[in-house]
Amino acid sequence: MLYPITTIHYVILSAALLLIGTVGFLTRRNIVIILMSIELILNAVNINLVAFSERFQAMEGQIFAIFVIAVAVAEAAVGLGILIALFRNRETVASDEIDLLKW
Amino acid sequence: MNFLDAIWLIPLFPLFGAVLMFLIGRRLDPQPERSPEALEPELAEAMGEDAGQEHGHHPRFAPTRRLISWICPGTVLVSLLFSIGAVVQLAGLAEKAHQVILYTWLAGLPFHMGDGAVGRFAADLGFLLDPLSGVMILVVTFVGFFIHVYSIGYMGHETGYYRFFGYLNLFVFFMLTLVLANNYALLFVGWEGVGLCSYLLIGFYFHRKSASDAGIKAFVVNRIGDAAFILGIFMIFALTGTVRFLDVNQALHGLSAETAGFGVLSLTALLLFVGATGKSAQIPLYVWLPDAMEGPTPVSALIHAATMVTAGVYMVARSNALYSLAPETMAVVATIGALTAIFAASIAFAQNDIKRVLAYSTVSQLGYMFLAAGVGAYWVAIFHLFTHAFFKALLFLGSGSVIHAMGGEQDMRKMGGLKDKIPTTFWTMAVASLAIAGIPGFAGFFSKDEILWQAWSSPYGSKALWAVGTVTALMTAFYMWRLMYMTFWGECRADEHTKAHIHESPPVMTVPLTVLAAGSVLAGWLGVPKAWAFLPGSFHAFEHWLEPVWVAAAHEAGQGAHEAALEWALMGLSVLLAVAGILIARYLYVQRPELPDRIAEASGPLYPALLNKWYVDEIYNFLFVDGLAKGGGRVLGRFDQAIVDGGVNGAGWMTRFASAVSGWWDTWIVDGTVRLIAFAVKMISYPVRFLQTGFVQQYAAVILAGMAVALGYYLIK
Amino acid sequence: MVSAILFYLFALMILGGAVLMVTRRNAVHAALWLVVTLLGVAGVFLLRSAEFLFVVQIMLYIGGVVLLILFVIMLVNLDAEARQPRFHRQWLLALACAVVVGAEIVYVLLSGLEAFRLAPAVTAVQTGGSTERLADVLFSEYLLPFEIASILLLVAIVGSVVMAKKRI
Amino acid sequence: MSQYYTSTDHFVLIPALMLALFGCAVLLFDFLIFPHPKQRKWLIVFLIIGEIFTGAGLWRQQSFLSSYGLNELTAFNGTLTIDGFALFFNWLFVLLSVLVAIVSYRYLEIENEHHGEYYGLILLAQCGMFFMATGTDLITLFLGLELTALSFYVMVGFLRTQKRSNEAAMKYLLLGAFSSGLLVYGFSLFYGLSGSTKIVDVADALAAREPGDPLVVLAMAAVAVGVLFKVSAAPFHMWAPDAYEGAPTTITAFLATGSKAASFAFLMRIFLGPLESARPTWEPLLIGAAVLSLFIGNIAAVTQTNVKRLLAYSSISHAGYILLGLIAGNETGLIGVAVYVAVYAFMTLGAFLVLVALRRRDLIGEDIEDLAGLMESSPGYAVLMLIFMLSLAGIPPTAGFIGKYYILLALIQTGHYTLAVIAAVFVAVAIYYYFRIVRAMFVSERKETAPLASTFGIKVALAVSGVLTLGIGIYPDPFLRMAGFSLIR
Repeated sequence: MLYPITTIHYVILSAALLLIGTVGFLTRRNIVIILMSIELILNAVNINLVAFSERFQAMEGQIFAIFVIAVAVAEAAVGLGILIALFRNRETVASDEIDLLKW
Repeated sequence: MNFLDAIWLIPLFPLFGAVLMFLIGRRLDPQPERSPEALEPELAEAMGEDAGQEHGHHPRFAPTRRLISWICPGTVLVSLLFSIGAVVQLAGLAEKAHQVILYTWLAGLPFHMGDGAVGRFAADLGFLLDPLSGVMILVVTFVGFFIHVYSIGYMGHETGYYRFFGYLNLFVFFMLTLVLANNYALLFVGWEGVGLCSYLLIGFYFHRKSASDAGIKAFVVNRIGDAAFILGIFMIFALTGTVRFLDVNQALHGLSAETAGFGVLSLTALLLFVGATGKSAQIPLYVWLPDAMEGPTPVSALIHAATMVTAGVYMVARSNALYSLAPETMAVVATIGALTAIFAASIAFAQNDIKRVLAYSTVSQLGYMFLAAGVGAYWVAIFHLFTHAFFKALLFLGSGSVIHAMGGEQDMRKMGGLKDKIPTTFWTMAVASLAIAGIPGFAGFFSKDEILWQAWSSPYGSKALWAVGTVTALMTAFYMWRLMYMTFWGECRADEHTKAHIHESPPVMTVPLTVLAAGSVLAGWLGVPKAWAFLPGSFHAFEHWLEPVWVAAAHEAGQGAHEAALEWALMGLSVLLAVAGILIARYLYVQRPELPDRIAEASGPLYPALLNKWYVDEIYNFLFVDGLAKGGGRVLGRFDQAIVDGGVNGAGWMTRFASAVSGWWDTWIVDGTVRLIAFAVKMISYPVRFLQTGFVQQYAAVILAGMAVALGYYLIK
Repeated sequence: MVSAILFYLFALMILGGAVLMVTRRNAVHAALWLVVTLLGVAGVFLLRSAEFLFVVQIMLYIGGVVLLILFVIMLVNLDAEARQPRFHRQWLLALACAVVVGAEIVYVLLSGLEAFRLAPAVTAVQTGGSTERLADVLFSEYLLPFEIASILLLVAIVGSVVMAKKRI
Repeated sequence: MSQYYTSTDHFVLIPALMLALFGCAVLLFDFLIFPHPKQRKWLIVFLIIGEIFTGAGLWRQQSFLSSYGLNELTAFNGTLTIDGFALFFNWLFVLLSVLVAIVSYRYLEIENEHHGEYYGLILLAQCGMFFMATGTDLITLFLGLELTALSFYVMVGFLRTQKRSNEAAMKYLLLGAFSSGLLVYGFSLFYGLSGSTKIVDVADALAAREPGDPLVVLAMAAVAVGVLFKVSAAPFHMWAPDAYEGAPTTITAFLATGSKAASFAFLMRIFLGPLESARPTWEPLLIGAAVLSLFIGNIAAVTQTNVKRLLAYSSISHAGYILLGLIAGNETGLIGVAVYVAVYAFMTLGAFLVLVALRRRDLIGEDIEDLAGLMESSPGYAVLMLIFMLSLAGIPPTAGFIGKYYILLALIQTGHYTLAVIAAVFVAVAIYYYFRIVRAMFVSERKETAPLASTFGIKVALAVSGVLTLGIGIYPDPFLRMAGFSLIR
């Protein structure tokens, strides 16, 4: 079960990371940490992709992973930019304090 | 000129007028700045719909306004002339149906139906002129034209003149589309369009809150019917593979009637009928029509008496092939019709608002039409529709003239003795009242008598239906003449100020009254009873004219055993009852005016029941609203505690919600179904909105929960 | 055997780092634990012979993103923030959702285990290193996504400038 | 090794190239040529020129396809596919971008946020939409989706000094990133199941698996959550009302139409491609989402007072109708989806444009109350808004009816009678809230006397969407033929 290491180990590892990222996203108040949780989720995806890539002995997975990283970087940059704009107007980065829009 | 191929132009003329009004109407009729006093809502309310006509400030209007008075009635007149031309040419054809198909409007892809045949739901932008639609376009354009003319006088001092005529023209356009359509889908276009225009016109006096409420009510109730109607259209398509009237009739022709029980044909017919009850104000969807009388009086005359509300009857007659195959649904139609007739007539007994009496009378007369249709006598239904259009339009216009004379007063208890002051109005209204009461020689007599005879003799009819109809005839005569006696006889009960201003309306209003009065007498002579066989054939023209429209099965119904002696006897009885009704009204309201009050006192709970429209609205209230308001509030409270925040935001909303509930509670004492439905929707709306707390991670949690449910569904499966 | 031990070591880094990141009160600490996780992921990339990705992970992620995050934390950090609750009021509900989905995912993965179980990685005939092959494929077959990614990054730059700059 | 960047590749890529090129050009010209704020509206001219070039590219592709009688033209080793479907949606995007751009300048000036980046982002977002509709490779589709989404995050938050706009952007970004994380997780499983990122290969690999394979289910569920989020179908809709309300109204219009249409194109590329073989598996999921969307969208809209929010809920319910067409899945249904998406775009755009015109200095113009008496003050706008409302409510003879008609017809053809009845019932509910707007315009007293902020651009855009909404309703034939061309074969 634990040895040898096969693709499924990576997939389970990835699922666990996805779960932790999701929990972080869902429970933390600080938006910066929520953004970090998104990074965890995307890293989980990358573990998957790289593991499959190795399994198929093909490069697509790795290439996909590069693009996922690019997307993660872009999202982080824009997200942090919006966060700064938000902080400038609201003086808070707590997720449960931004609820002007509702109902 | 070949008018037959130009029938597609008939609806377009009024559309042209309407578009013109929306485009340049505001320049032709610049809105004058309102004088301060007219801005006072209470004053406007107090002066009623004719506010500002006789008293107070007269806004000065641009001279180009006269152009509107020419254009809009003019377009309807052109349509009228084209209609006459087309119908005359139709009469010369051997095959009494002429279709003009412009292009395919809704293309459908072919698909296999249940029986393996390939259907193709294609609806044309096509028009069909046959005897039935011929009658309808004549009624619509003729009555429509005179009501337009009348409106020139009636709305002369109102602001928003161009809007009014624009809506009115738009309405005529949609109504003509409705009756000229050659398929159900296009009929539905007109069906929705007239609803929209009715809505806009009811709400025309938007400074009255009740008017805009009534508009909403009308629209929502109609929408309930429409949902059924559109499903019915799709059912027809599923059954026959087409929606064109002629093809549908042909396809249904071969089928045998569903006598075994309530099958798919009956369901289809029933769905269509539910649509018709919405538009034609039958039980249980009648509640909107009396409220619709908040609109200007010409609108009540045109839309809520003469044309739009008869669309349901027209549609049922149009679908006669389908109904003939569904005897159970026909029984439903006849029963609902008869019940509506007597029920509405009983309410009309005790109403004191002149327009409300007429409104309930309209509901009642529509019930008659459905009674006729339900017993398979479609031509009689259309005949009554035809005669009713004249005398009911006349009654409304006349009442408008009375209200005009009384400076906006609508309460009959404050009228009286107007006979000599407004003679033209009086005489024309008297003609209409005789007609609706069923006095021989006037139009209403012929059609109503034929309905009663068919109810008795048709294979679908029964003695019970006849009895209900006959009692209703007595009641009709009574309440109509109650109205006449209260309004025109006796002492004038108005205050001095109003009394001084009573005057006859200008000719632009009285001429339409006179023309319609002539119609109310003459229209009936097109369909005299069969017992009057001594008259030449042209007196039986109506039935003969419509004959090509009905498929054979439907037609047989009208040919019930014909015993002249029996027919004479029944006719005599109904005339006797009509005269009795008039005499009772005369006795009670002219000779012994103190009696009605004493009867009201002596009758125990009956009179208040009538006065309050049988407490229908209150019953709706008690059954549903009370329970919902209180129970729902409690459920909501618990919901909020249990779920999500339960916190500050929720509490704030609950307060607003609770106050909203109590606010509605007040208005509901006088309101029924629609508010109930609206309320029910709102009651569900709030919890749904509560889920949206504005808290971003809760949204994410819901997303995840959605995913959990989806995955769980597959894992369990 | 060595690779297995390394795998578990990296897995521990990844999951441990992630759990600590999610639970730390102080955002700076959380960011540092994120670095641990990212390093673990980089190690996994190395294990799976994705050397280029390993470099990208270290340079771009740890060098770029985490730095950016730290900057922002410094910029917006409020002392008050650190004293406030870590989790919001509904965290239990949210956690329940996440746990249910997680359980389902793991169940699904385990029941679909066969689909992924192949022989342990074969060493294929490799012409040149993994990075070289990657470049080869990336700039031929995946040229288009590469170009799209460049536009994506342009949008990200423009977007973050528009959002964060006071006057534009 | 096959040749890369062939002439075919170039030919297929031209529209996207033009969009990217002009997008960058607008960003550059913003400070190089038009430094003065007053001159910024000239950027719209550049945007339109860019769209003309894009359109020319599309036109050449279309005439190429038809002159050789081809169904599709693939490029970049099957990464991009130009077919009727892609062309149909791309034409729609071109039209929508132009209309949104020409109404924006006065609005942005009033909001004090008139920057050149706005127009650049519109073009770049459209570039992303191009790839969403044209891509047939998971990576390309994903990047296109992200490119669109990122541009929209920024545009939603474009009113940087307004709290509501910040908040909307933040929420949209967080949830968008989360959902696309799930989406790409699903994609990674697709890759794991098939060993390829090409949609055809994924489709083959999935078809080879037995129905109900748990891994397929997991991948499908994850992808479905991501995609349904983008099209704002319930229960993944919750970002939509907030983002719509907080965003600048012009961007709300673009988000509700362009982004939604692109997301549906994306959804159809995935669900009619790789997941077509798994139809029995995803059908219940989509039915659930569709019915829930109809319910939540229609019911929650009833008590809204903010028109933008009301339209957001209405757009959720429309997503439900479109999904129903996908569920029916026959030819009628798929044409119906294309028809509905386009028609929905025109009428929703029109409704939002009226709100744009209502935004005046010191007057937000988003409440239903703000529309009171519009018929008295500006009959033209009121009648147009009436047409859009009728169309949204699905009343004939407007375009909205044509869309609903096709969806209902498809449902009945494929025997989904229950769904047809549910759809019909919610049409009846919908009338209630659309008519609250009509009621305010036509049957209430005028409150506001300030003239509308109407510009030439707004008038043109309104005229276009009004003519389309009414024209398609009255004479749908040419439009239907275009939509019929868009079937994925």
